[in-house]
Amino acid sequence: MSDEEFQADILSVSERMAAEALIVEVEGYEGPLDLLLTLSRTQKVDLRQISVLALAEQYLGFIEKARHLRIELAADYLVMAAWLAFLKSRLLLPPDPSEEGPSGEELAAHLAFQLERLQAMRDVAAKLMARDQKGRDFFVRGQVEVVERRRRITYTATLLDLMQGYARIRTRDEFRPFVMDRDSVMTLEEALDRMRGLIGFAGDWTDIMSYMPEGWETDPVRRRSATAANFAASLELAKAGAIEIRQGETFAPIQIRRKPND
Amino acid sequence: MTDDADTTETEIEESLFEAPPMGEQERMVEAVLFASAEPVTVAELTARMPHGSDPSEALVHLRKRYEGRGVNVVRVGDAYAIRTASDLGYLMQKETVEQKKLSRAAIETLAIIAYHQPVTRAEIEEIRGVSVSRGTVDQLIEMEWIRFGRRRMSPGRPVTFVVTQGFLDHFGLESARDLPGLKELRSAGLLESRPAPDAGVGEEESDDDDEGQSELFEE
Amino acid sequence: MTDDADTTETEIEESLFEAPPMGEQERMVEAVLFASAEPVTVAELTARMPHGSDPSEALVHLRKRYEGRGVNVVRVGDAYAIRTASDLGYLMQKETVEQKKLSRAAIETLAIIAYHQPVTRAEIEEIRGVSVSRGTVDQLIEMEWIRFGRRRMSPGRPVTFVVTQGFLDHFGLESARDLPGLKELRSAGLLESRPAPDAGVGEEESDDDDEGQSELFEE
Repeated sequence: MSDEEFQADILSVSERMAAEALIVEVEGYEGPLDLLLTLSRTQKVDLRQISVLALAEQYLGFIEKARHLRIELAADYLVMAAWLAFLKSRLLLPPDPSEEGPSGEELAAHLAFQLERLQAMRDVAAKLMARDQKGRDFFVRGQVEVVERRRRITYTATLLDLMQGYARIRTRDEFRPFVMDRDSVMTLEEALDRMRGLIGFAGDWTDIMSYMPEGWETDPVRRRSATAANFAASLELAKAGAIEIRQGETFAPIQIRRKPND
Repeated sequence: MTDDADTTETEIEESLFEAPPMGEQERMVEAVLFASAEPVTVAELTARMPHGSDPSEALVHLRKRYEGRGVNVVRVGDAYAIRTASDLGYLMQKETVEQKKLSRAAIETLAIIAYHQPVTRAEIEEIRGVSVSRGTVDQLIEMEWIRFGRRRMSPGRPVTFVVTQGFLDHFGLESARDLPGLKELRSAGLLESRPAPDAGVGEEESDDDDEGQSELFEE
Repeated sequence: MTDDADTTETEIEESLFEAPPMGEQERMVEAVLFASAEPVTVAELTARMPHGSDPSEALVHLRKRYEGRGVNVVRVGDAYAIRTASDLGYLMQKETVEQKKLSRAAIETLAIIAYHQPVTRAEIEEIRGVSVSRGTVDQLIEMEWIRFGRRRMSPGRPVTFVVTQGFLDHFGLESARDLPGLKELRSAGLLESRPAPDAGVGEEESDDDDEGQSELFEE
């Protein structure tokens, strides 16, 4: 890895600017796959010829830099890093015949496929939006014909009306039609769902705070709710035997990891 | 669609000063009259069309073109509009239909029937917590969104209600089973509230039973 | 231009029993399509026109007649509509509808639904690598560009999403088969649901019914 310069204790102005650029970039990505796709472009080859090994190293280098710069990365970025480190070792080490599961090549091929597919969907999305659009490039009849001859009343309702009507009854008085005020609340269920998904990837002890969903760490209300929910979810998962929890001392970071299988 | 793809530099330059050919002007008038919500005056056409255009002449051509067609270019005061040929007015009966939003009571009744069919009137009232007026059910039957199902084999043999094919067509559903359950409504952001304290019930309708919507009311 | 202005008494009498001449049918289709802002299905045309009419054939003539004109007859799914020629859009500033700005997430989600339909929420998330935010799906449903499709016959029977006729209409597509680049994507294998080699997180329901974007829309 060629990032010795970031190890330096004193950062030069240009390095600080680079660091800031990095922060902006991390925030600009829609998750690790998006970041990987961007990194893959620096290889300047067709996505079909991409070197997944090189890509894994690029990604790990990127994460490493971010760590050095003390940028707080969302959990899914760290999860991806752990997985890519694992993939890298699989790709580099000679295959162990006793080992279960798919080969490094298979995993790499699937990652390449995911990247190619995501890129393809972005391309067609752009093509779609570039098409002529109704109300912008072509137009409908402005004067819909009204003939006052036979007037019949029909009643209509949309699927949304129907579903909301049903929800209104089933949730009785509690129901309020689509409001945003629970936006900043993370429920235990949501936290559990999230953590169950992520914990499978996390290799080693990770700070529970790194499981904060993206965008939630800045707003104090959201941060508080997510922290509480994540903590409660960790307890649940520990109770279920899925993870282990530790804390060095009072007020030290709470760390969790997946319970080793054996 | 673009006809004149390879106009030369000079032609483009000229077109800045010359009016487009009459055939093009006619197309422009046609499109504007079609898309406009109100009859359009010649002055307005002139303002909208490229400099040097002659909408009056284009209108003469266009009116001629639509003579005897299913729609005609007609003069309304000092403006122009495209209108259905008067002899075809009878085809427009469907366009005179007036649409009204279904009442809340009717929507709720319909929703209960869709989610719980076959369901009796008493059951609908139990779920809604209020009585169902005769008019509401009649209205839904008249709209052909619900119909009578099989009679329930319980005392009094009450009739049940089910939704119709017309209902499915209207709401773009393949079957009533494709209606999303509460959980899915919530995750799609269509409702926000928690289930009421008494409602562990609300979630059960990710039905694995293949017949009927739910067994809730089966005896 | 008028073809059959002076039909005789006897001809009118006959027309009570026979379908009207094709020229007349074309006029009728023309009038109905002009009168409606929404696409009209062939079935609806048949229902509105005199018994024995063949709107499909009349449509062939009508489409030809409007080729290259200021307004065109376009196909939208199994329906037809008249729309202004898109090269004349610049004349229509007054009619231009303010387009809701869609987020990148919404645009990508829409594209994934269009190209992979019927597709579940989990599959969309798998492709994008991030979860689909609340509100994104909601917004697309509200715009009437997507709707619920058939439930997937896999564990949990998740709901699927498909695009609507309104989507096709908005983007000037005859059918979902005409999506730009669809063929290339399919031959590159990018529309297959390919399970991850490990039973990794969230991948499991790339179920085996590999219908994908091929046998859709035959409703």
